[in-house]
Amino acid sequence: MKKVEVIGIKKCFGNLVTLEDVSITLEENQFVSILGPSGSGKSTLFNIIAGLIRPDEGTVEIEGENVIGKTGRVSYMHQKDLLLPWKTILDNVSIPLILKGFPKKQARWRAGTYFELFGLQGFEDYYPAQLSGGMRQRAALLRTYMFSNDIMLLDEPFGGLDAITKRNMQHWLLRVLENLNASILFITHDIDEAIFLSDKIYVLSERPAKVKAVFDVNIPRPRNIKTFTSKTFNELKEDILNIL
Amino acid sequence: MKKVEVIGIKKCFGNLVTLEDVSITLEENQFVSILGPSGSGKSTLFNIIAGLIRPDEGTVEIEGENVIGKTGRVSYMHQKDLLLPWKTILDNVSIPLILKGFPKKQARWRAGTYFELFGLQGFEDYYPAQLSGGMRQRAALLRTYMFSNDIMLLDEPFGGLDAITKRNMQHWLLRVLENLNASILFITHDIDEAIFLSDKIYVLSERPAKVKAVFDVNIPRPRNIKTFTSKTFNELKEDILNIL
Amino acid sequence: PKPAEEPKKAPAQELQKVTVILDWVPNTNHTGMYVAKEKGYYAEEGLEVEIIQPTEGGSADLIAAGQGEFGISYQEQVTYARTAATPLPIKAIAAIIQHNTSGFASPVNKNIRSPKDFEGKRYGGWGSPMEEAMLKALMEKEGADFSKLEMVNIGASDFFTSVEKDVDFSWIYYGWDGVRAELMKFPMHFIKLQDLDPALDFYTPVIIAHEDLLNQNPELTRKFLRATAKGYQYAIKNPEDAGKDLLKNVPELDEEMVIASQKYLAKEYQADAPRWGEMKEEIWEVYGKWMGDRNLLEGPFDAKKAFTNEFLPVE
Amino acid sequence: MKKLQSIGNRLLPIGFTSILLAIWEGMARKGFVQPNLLPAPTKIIHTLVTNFSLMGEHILITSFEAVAGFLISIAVAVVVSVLMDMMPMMRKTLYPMMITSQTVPMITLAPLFLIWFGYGYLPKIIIVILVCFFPITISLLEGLASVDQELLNLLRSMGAKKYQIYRLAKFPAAMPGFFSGLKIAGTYSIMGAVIGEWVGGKKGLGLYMIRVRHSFATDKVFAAILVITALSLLLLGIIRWMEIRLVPWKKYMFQQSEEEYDS
Amino acid sequence: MKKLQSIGNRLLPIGFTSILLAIWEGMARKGFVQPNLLPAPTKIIHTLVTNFSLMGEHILITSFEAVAGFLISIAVAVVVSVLMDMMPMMRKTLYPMMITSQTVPMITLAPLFLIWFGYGYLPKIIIVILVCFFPITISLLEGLASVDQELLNLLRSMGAKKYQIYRLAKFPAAMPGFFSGLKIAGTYSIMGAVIGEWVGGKKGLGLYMIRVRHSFATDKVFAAILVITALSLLLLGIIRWMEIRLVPWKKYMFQQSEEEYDS
Ligand SMILES: Nc1ncnc2c1ncn2[C@@H]1O[C@H](COP(=O)(O)OP(=O)(O)OP(=O)(O)O)[C@@H](O)[C@H]1O
Ligand SMILES: Nc1ncnc2c1ncn2[C@@H]1O[C@H](COP(=O)(O)OP(=O)(O)OP(=O)(O)O)[C@@H](O)[C@H]1O
Ligand SMILES: [Mg+2]
Ligand SMILES: [Mg+2]
Repeated sequence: MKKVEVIGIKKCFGNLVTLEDVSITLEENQFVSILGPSGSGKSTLFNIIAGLIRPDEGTVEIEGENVIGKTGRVSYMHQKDLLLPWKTILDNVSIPLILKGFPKKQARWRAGTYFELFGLQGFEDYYPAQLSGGMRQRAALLRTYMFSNDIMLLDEPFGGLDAITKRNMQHWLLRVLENLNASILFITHDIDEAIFLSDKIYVLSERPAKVKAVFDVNIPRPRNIKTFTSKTFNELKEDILNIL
Repeated sequence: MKKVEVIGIKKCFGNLVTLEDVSITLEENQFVSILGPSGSGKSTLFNIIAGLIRPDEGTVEIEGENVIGKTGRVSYMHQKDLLLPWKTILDNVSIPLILKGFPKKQARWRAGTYFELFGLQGFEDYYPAQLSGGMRQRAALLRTYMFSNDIMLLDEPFGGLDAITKRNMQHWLLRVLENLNASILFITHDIDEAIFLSDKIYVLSERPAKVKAVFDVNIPRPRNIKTFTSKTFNELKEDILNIL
Repeated sequence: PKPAEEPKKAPAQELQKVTVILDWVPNTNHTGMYVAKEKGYYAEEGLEVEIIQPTEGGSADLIAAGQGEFGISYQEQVTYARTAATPLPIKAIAAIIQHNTSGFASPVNKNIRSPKDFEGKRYGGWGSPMEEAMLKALMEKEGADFSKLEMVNIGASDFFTSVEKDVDFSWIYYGWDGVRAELMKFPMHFIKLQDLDPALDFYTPVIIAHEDLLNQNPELTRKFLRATAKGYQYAIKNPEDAGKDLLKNVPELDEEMVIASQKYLAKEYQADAPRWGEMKEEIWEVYGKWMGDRNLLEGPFDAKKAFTNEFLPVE
Repeated sequence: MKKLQSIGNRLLPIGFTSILLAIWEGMARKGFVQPNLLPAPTKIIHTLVTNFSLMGEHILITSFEAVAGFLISIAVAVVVSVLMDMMPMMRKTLYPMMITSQTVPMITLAPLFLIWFGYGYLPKIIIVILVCFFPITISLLEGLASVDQELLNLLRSMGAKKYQIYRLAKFPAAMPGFFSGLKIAGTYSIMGAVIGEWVGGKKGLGLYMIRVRHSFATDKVFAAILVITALSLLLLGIIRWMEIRLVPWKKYMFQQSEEEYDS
Repeated sequence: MKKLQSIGNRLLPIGFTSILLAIWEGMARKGFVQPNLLPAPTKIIHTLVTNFSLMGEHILITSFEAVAGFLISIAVAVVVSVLMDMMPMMRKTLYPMMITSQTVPMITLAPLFLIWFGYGYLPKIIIVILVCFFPITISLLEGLASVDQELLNLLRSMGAKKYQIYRLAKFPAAMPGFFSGLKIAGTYSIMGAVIGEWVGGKKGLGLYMIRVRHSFATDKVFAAILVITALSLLLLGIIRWMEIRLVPWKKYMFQQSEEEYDS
């Protein structure tokens, strides 16, 4: 079943045509990555899917329902961390639970159990301004995870992380997905990451962005550190580099 | 001659020991990268060198002069883009020139000539809020470049860029360096990038951060796309991955 | 301007500047001065008079501070000022209206005909401690219970507005509010103070000056009063035309009211006195004692020093 | 579409105000409110028109006092708040004094004002300054302190001098707050001048009002109030117009800006 | 070190104020200022002490009016500004009316107030509300609109309801502005009550001042002013204390906060 179906989206800002006829499909339980030049319109596309921006043309359907201009249907991790400066990290991360109606104490407790996994233990009571860039990003990712919707839009979630932390998070994400039944749209600039995680990769062109190519990633799951050295992996990487 | 010499720096935030006995040397015309886990204290180290934060222990010397608490001696590109929201991109980028005393018109003209190189042409009169994340980062890098001091601190300048743009910027940076006589300290999470650009790589440990290892990169310059596949490159990469 | 210290030998054609500070809004009490100004009486004396409308609460402290040569005040205020903890050196030099035309007014339906009827009513005043003493004295004299009177401050509101709501009666000048009531055909009871107790027939308003000015520059005071008296004389004889002179300077006032008030005051300015402005020591004495008896004064009051007739023009 | 909507947007407040006025008029005509307390709107307008020539000079004088005081307040507020922002000592010394100065009910000081500053324009202008200076300074101060510390560090690290930091970062960041202070102050400035005239003098709308009230001409009092309101709204309109000119980035940063500028 | 410095920081303003007071005292003693215009500080204090019992009731009444009006203003301002923030139509309708209401010099409406609301507490409280409501609402409105649009989008995308968006983002973001509005309003509130009493009534510091002025007891007038100032500063102190409690993140975001909280 199609979780998300984006059909013929066009979006202009003033005279600037950002997206031109972009169509993307996300099936249930799929992991789909989007690669594309900086400024091509990837974040704009996510904003449209999340219902925050209205496209000039085209439709977005989630489970068959038109969701243009409708919010609340997907978990969305923005490119900017967008942590609330007036709340501690723990309170920031508890927000989705509180919005879901959990009592405050329980929300904080539940969110708190994930701090170790995200490498944030000990920073529960820090304000965002007191964290490093990468830590803020991890907090934002944790917040998105707490929202735990079956559809997640992740806009460069591992952008500011070091190789090790990144690798850890990627593995964790894969593991989580196995149990979670989630469908994920993922923006990244890291081709390795895209291949390692995805079932399908869309490559966007320069502005005005169109879908330049779609790759199916036929690497069997579960994947692990060896995946990076497999033949299929390296062939696919070469193909993508050529397209880009 | 030693451009920057950091000796035995220690820095705590409250009870949190962030840097513990960190020493780093940057020679004239050198390119030195710093790798380290997220939240280990790399940005804090830069803030100390730039004179924005005072360390609890240790000294920082630039060309033999103690610069603790003194600003204005280095070009510093922060991890956050820190563009002024009330100025257009062109005006934002012209600031260093204006601070140097150029008349406004001339500053704008000079800064304007670089827009194409940074992939920002056509966006001169946009406000930062109208740009994509990667574009903001490029604008921040351009602003740092306009300050064109002989010592530059770059904190993850290519963090949000796609592979192609990143590759282009890296090559451009190498070319610029050949002509510019600049000494650069560079924070990145991308090991390839660090090796490709650097003469020396410091690897920091987890918090409290110490220098865990130092690698000299003995790959001859000029470097190019082939460098990535060279033997020295891959050996070094392996070494670093092992340390991390 | 402080012309008190200025040389007296100013040449005839150069007019000496004199500032008069009123007690409140310009009104028919002040007409004589506007007449003197308009008809050139001041100029004839070599004076150029500027008339200033002050803040609420009169001119006594301003005159004491040397902010103007002459001011408009009331006998009660002069008495207070001269007996304050730090006495103000001011003196009354002319009574503008010979008898006290003020009194207690109330809408007819309140049925207030004498101080006895004040019982159980609400009085709207302006917050002077003297009011309380006055009402207390009047009511006790008629055997009424003062504690049954409620007193509120009505601040800037006028009589007609305040009696709309909770207030039953208030203290007015007949020459203004009373005339207004006549014009409006507003059914009103009026209890004139001078009818209740001769001690209450005090001078209100009066012209005052600083003692230093009177000592150092008596000639200026004489000139000023000569012209002013002439102005009031004119107003007594030609109320309508005098009213026009006032209106010329203060066009914001209501013409019909000014003329009507002027006609009423024509009889009152001088009344039974031998000349306009003359004051009797007895009245100062009696009312001063009346206030003193009621513990309204902080210091001893010397009536002789509080006023003088010596600068008034002799016929 | 946009334009049409914007017209629609204007209709509502106008309609609402019209209804209120109509009710008032109706009540006045039916005699529910006494004309000597609250005259009918039409009566007020009529009085305004017929008396306008008489009020002309008063209006000019009051406007002059208000505008002069307002402009001086801005200048003083800018200087004082920059000093206070730059020097903690200054802030600690001036802040309590500033606050104290605001807590004193001005009317009680009226005689002192007369004695110190005479009967001319000066005391009125000073009262306008006392009224306007405080909200502008407070808002500006808050705005100057609201800049992201890292942004300031960046500029400092580029060798920006103090004045450059103010020009590039602090003033622009303080602009929204500054303008909200200006709006408060602008609203009060004409009223400040009117209260100042209460203190005493020879001309001005304040004196005019006292005089016409003394002749029980309530319609004239309200005509003067109408003029005061109109003058204040005019001043506010100018401030708003300047805000749009001087804070063009506002609409890219914050929500709702568009609508607000329409109104 | 920190502590020592903080004491040093306090010394300067105290020292400065002391010098001013000393000059005033000296001038008064030497007779440069007339005691009936501006009594010496020691005289004022002395009067205050000896008259305090007499003033007690007046002080209580004025404080009650001011605090009641202030609290009601806050409630009304919060409701109105949220309504205006949520509904552009509301904003367009109420904003001009609010501004208009502020431009009317209250003293001129005094008689109307008396007639509508009598001579009790009500008209005073209403005047305090009219004085305080506006600065709070304006600042709050500005603060509510100053939230990063993207942050709101994020919350919306997480399915936050309107009231949750206000609680999580808009109110906290508006806090600094709200408190600067509160400070302005708090400063004016006692004064508003005093002016209200001027308009008419039976008890309160405003009436006390009128009465003592009528008997030329300038020292008592100034003693009352001193009390008014002290009450206002007390109220401001409370507001400040609440700000530190309620906006703890401020010091992590903005510069200078540390020093300011010291003071
Ligand atoms: N509010 C806006 N007003 C005008 N132009 C905008 C606005 N938002 C985005 N744009 C433009 O749309 C284009 C695409 O922006 P977007 O943020 O979607 O890029 P992106 O693909 O996410 O880039 P990056 O990889 O750098 O994050 C950019 O050129 C940007 O300038
Ligand atoms: N103002 C502050 N108050 C308290 N702690 C702080 C403050 N600034 C930084 N820290 C702490 O110092 C540590 C190092 O932060 P820093 O920003 O230097 O990390 P980093 O190495 O740059 O990380 P990243 O790669 O994620 O950017 C973090 O744990 C952070 O929480
Ligand atoms: Mg993006
Ligand atoms: Mg960092």
